[in-house]
Amino acid sequence: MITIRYFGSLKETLGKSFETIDNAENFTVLDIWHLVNPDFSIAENTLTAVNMDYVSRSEIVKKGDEVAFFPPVTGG
Amino acid sequence: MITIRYFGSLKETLGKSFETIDNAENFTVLDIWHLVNPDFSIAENTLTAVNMDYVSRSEIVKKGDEVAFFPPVTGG
Amino acid sequence: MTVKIYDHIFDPFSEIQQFQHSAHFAGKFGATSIFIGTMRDFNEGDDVKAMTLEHYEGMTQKQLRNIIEMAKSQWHILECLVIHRVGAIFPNEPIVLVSIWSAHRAEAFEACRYVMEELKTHAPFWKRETLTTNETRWVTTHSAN
Amino acid sequence: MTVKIYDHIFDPFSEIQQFQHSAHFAGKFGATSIFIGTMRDFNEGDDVKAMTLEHYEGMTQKQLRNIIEMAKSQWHILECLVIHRVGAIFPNEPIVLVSIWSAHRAEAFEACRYVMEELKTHAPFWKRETLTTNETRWVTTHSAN
Repeated sequence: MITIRYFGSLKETLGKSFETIDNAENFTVLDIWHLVNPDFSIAENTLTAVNMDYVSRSEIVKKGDEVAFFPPVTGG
Repeated sequence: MITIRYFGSLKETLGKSFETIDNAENFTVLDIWHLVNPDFSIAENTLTAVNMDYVSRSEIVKKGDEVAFFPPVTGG
Repeated sequence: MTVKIYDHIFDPFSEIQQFQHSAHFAGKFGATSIFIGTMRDFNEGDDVKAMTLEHYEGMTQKQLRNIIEMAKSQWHILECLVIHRVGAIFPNEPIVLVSIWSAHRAEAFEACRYVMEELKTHAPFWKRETLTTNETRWVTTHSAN
Repeated sequence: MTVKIYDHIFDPFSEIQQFQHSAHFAGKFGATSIFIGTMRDFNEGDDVKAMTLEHYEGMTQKQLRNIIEMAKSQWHILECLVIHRVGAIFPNEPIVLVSIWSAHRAEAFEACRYVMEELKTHAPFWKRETLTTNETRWVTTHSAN
């Protein structure tokens, strides 16, 4: 199982904050986006993390990973 | 009258913190040093102020001025 | 080094005092550089009455600890305290505190600035502000405050 | 802007709080950059038990005000508080406090650092330290703390 999380305005745009998928062998972060969001192209400034570390969209996701998509951060 | 003040280690080296002189028409800061401290050459790093503003040693001192000589500052 | 995420208001000065009091570095630090980010009542030309700070629980702490480790690898830091608010925040309330203790001032200044800049660009927080008109909007531009 | 010279110990944090409380800029400042210089119990490889800070009364205040004016001409500063000790100081006691309030963080950071660097090189203070051996000596090298 792979966990997928969304934050900030992206969570509202997609209308979801959390989902899981089971069969995503050798998928990249970008492949997963296309699989679960077929109707939405990923915005250029969307950031991606796997297991709470920033990764590029070409990162391969493994079973048990937590993938996150979110807009540019605005803390501080 | 011109007031002359010394601070920090210079005050101890010279054994005085304060003195006044009366007749120093058109003297520079350096001239005044030589007048009142004939036995001491001025150290290269000695700083000079007139009326509480930093000045060069060639600054002309006027009647009523307060001249100060002191070593490099070490506050903060 | 200590990282705290608060969902309630905090007093940055009593936090620093408590931390400094409990830490075992009295006499060793010559320099403390502190930054406090505070909520303003205006942004992008509009009057703001409240803000909600969302974050990615877990990743926030991980990234903040990474940032501090990076700072420690570049400067000799004796101690570091980072506090960041989440949840509802109102004008004039502190949002973030970064405090760096070091023997010398250059290290403290540079490490404090580094941690703040990295936090701004890498810590997963998102601000949503409520204007005095009751309109709400996500803050999208990278804030300079 | 406020400049204070104290011949007694002070609490930098309650000073900042009082100043911030009395100032009329609540909601306007997004950034506070603070530097606190504290006396260490070591210097140049020796154990130090006390320090005496001499200054040039009057010139100190004049130079500190000049420095703040120079900072205000370079950055948009909302408020500035500078406090410096003179007289007898003991390890772990604060020597200097610089606090800058601004709308944005870059201004606060840069102005705070500028004021500290200028203070170090232009404010007429002289430190004399007493080692644990009871030997006293003037601090002559430009301190990095």
